Amino acid sequence: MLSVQNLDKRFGGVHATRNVSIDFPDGSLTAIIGPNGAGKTTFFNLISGAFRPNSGKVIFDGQDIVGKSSLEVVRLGMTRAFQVAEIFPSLTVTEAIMATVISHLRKSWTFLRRFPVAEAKARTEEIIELLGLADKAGTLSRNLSHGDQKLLDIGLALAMEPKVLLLDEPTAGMGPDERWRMIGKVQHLWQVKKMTVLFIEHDMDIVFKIAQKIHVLKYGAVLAQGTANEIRRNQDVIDAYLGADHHLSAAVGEA
Amino acid sequence: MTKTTKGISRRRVLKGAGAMAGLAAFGAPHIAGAQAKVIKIGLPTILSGRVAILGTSSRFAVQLAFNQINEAGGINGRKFEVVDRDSKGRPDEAAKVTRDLINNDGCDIIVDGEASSGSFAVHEVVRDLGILCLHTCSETSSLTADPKQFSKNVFRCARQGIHDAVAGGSYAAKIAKEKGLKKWATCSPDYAYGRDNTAEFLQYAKVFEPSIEVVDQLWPKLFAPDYTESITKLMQVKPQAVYSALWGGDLVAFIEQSNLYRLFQNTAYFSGGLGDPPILTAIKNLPQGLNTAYRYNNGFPSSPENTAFCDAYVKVAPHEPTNWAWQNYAASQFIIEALRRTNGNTDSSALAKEISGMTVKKPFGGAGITMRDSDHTIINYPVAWGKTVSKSPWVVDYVDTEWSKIVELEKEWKKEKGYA
Amino acid sequence: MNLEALASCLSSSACAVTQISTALIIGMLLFMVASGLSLIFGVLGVINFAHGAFYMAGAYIAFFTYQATSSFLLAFLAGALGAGLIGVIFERFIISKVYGKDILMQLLVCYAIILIFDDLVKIIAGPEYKMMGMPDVFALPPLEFAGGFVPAYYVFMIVASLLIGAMLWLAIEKTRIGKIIRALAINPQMVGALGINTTLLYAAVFGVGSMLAGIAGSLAAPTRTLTPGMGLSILIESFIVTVIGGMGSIVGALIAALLIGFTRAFGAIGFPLFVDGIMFGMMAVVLIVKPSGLLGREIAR
Amino acid sequence: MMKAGFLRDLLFAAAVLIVLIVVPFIFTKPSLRDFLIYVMAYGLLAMSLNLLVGLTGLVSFGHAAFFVSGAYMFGLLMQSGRVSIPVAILVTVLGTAVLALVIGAICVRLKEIYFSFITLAFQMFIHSIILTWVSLTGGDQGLRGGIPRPPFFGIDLSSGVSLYIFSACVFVVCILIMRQVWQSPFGYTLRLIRDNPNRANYLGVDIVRMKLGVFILAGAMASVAGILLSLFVSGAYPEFGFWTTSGEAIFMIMLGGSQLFVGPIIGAILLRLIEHFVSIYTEYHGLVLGIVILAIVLGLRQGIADYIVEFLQRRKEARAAPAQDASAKDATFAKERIA
Repeated sequence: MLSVQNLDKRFGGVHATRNVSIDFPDGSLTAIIGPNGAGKTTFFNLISGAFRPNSGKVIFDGQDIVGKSSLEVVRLGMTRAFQVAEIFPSLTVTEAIMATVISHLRKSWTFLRRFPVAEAKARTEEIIELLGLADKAGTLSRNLSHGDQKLLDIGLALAMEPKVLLLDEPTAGMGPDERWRMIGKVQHLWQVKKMTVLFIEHDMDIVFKIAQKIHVLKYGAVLAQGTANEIRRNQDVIDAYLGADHHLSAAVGEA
Repeated sequence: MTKTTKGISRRRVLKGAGAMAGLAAFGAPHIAGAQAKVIKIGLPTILSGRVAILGTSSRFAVQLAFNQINEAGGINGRKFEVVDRDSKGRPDEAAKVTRDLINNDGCDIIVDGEASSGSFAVHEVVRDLGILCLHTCSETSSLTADPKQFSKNVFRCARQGIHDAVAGGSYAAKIAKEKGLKKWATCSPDYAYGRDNTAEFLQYAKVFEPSIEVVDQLWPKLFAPDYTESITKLMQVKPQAVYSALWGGDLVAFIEQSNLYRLFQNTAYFSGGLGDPPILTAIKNLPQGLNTAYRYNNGFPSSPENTAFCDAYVKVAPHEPTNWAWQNYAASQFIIEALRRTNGNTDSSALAKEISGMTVKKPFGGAGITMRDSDHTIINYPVAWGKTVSKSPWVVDYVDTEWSKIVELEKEWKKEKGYA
Repeated sequence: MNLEALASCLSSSACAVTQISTALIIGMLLFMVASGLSLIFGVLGVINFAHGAFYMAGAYIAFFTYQATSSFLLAFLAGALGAGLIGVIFERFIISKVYGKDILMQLLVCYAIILIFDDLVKIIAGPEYKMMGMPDVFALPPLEFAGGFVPAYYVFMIVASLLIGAMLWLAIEKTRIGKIIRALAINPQMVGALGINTTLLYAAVFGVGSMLAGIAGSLAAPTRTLTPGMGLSILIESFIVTVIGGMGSIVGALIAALLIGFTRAFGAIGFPLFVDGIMFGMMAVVLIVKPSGLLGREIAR
Repeated sequence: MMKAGFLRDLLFAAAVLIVLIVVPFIFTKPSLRDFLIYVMAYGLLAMSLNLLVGLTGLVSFGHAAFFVSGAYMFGLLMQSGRVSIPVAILVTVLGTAVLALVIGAICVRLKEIYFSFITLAFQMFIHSIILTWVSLTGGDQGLRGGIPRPPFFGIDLSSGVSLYIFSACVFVVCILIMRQVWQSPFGYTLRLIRDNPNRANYLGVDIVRMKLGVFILAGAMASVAGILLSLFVSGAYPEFGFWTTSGEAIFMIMLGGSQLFVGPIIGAILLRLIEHFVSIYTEYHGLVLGIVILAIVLGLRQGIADYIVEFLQRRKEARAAPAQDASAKDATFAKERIA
């Protein structure tokens, strides 16, 4: 479905992404991890068309999408949710999702009809149901709790019926219980929708629990890749994390 | 017509309740306070922004004229009330406030104190509503000279560009001949009045003295704060004489900034707008010997009427009369005299019939100013040119131009323009 | 269009000197106004549409002081400090209430101030034209440089503006307080966290910005006509300067002001009809190519 | 359900139209009619600008460019004497749309304040063209000699009453069109752009084209406002396209409120009423108006209509669910749905 080959990106003197090659099979759930500044978000920005790589290929659904604008990439079927929820503060949950469904249906230019359009209704309700936000459907986005805003952000991405979904730290800024609830939902969505999902995550417990495959980035390069068990035992990874993040060592210890 | 509908609507307003009351109550306080016998004079003019003095000095004059009549007991027992309204110099606003003055405040007569484009907007309104109107500040010739603009109830009581051009041209030609001024340049504000005024001046200067050659024409923006680039350009071109249609605050700045370069030491200066007391007194270092058209002067024409006008004016205003002041004062005299003749009847066609061809003595005395019957514009007003001196009365040695000569050339000009 | 005249002017030293000095005269006064605008925007993120009102205030205060004391020095100081003081008051009681609000609120507040100031001036000084007149010190014949003439007062004006601009630049780039102000522009929370009174600093910066407008006003008072509404006439040009130079950049304002000055001074000789079009054109091109201006940085807010 | 919304608006519009037409026959003073035409023209200008400001989050400082282009194109077409009024209106609206397309194609690529600046630059440019091209536009004097109004379909606009009724019809139709845009999927997509353009882009919204689309629409609507004003004053003047006119339109939006659909009209009525009464009593209307603005901005911190809607909403919420504290916050932006 998605395959990255020899991706390279420099910002002036900073070499943010170094020769990264990863395959993401169709329908997989993959985690991208790495210490702060490892270039995880840059990696997302490169494949979603926000930045243009200096070299390398991004093969999506059989075609190289390097050089396509983020808009074109979205329309091909790759959407993303953000580390800090990117939502539409003054719209209600229903309005925001329905407007996005309309965008997906390519009906954004419709002047002659009224807003809640019939053909978008079922899909909107389905997504809200899936997110578990039914009781907050009429709430303004900016009045949602932090966790619900993150959910809505993901819901907006889902409204585009993506083949590939990029999630940048879906659990950022949440308490421990909320994290598990959130990631449970992500896993559920993945199972229901049968999408290819990539997510960036800091919480190792979560990563090891749900990811089918894990890729570790450090200084923009792939440090290690494999299943949870392989990564857990990888000495490079342990070394990389010990300096910066003791959480991993705790996680390793527990396991 | 307006009278009866006004009465009805007022009663209905009083009865009408609810939300519409606010909208419909327009101007009601004014009407309520006024007596039915009062004759209302509407004065749309510019009271804010850079040319506010145009409006304020006009208003002083109109108020002065009608207060004098009120003190003398009014006309046929009817007194006058002047209602002024600021258009902020916006033509659409001028049209709107004029309609308001007529329809809402119940003004019987409009004295239009708008400049250039505003006066054309007012013109359309009064033509539409058939109210008596006297334009008092617009000097644009076409306002009355163009027969398409003619309306039987509308007059101009203001100097007209073409009259000034003939007078200025003949005066300039005379000086040019005496002093051998052949190389001329102009420096006028870049808008219709500035361009027309300058072109007409040059046209007649050349008629009277064909050897005049125009070496350069500069067009600084209207209301530009700084004229340095025009002044230094003039210094490069080195003309023997400069004509300028600059006026008001722009002219004050131009003269003072030119002084810094000593521009007038070697260059004769002819100004269409300098001879106005507030300008002459605002300039701190008024150079001697600048040539200027008459705008107003308390010593010219020398007559008891003029002195009386000036004395009365400075009692109510903080400065001497402006050009706009005498024009408005004269316009008021036309209105007053017409009302005298109709015994206070404010019907616009009756008044218009009286004003056509009327001559008023105030404010200049002598033979008086005449409202020409054929095109509803005044003649026989002072169109002299004089020279500046550094202290009061600021301009002396006025040289008159024969009105017969002006009228004759004006006729030819009209033919040329296709107006007659 | 008369490029021949332009070429011949450039080849004659008298003409070139006079026109270059003209460019400087126009440019430096514009620089004084625009640098204040730019400073306020750079640090406070506020587009001060009422800047012209402070220019007018400075000019009128200088005018009245000169009438009372006949001292140009006093008039100049009073104009500058008076405008600065009004600026501080305006900042404290009015504009600070709309910091961080959308730009329309700021626009509206400034519009209100313009309306109020114009009417206040009309009430206090009347609608008549006022002219301060040239102080005796400068009542000299124009100075001659290589055949070109520059009036003594304008020499003073150019030098004074340059000095003030240089002082401003040094204060911002080389002093401790300047460093704090630059930090304030980028990260006000951090500056506040360091225990520095940001409220006071904001007021001070706004005061200095208004003072620059007041300086321009009092420098202009001896040669320009004072009327209500005079602030409007310089507003658009100083906006063009700030946009071209880059909002927040003092040096950018200087470069852009001189650019406008030279365009006008030499445009008057070579292409008088196109001067306006060229000025708007430059602004449009800069906005399209580099929206933040020649030397500006992208706004963070 | 969707039809119901449109029908409701249609009924409401019809009611407004009837009131507009009937009122001057009850209060026969012509000045009320004048006032209403004036308010309709400027209200339409402010409403069209609010498609950009309130709906899309694009703060244009140069909207009067299209207002003035509408007035001049229409005036010139009518003065040419070759076309009827409906044809002239059609050509003017299309012509202005093309102008908006050209200007917008450049402007909408810029963000935030830079968008404001470049629209201002274009407006000044158009204003200076009007001043310079004297042979066509009459320069600073404006289009003189009046705008002819030949009768069409038996309608003669030279009478004050029929001009008024005509203006009211045009006004209501335009408002209805804008209302439809406001409530359409297009309108909601514009809200996405207003709230978070970056996010909208990642949700498949072509923000540049959408912005251009609404820019053209707003320009076309502003040209209709210009046509109404030029018919009313029987002329067109460069002041229509000066930046102060754009400023006034912005002021109307701010005074009334940008989030309530009819906010700008309320603002237009309020501003004109204030100006009308203040200028009757004092020539220092700038002083009074300035103080009123300061009071509104510093006191309410938002438009009057926005404030009232919010206030009512808050009170309702407080009464309905006193226990639910959080829901009071909902009220803050609930006006969106009411609008």
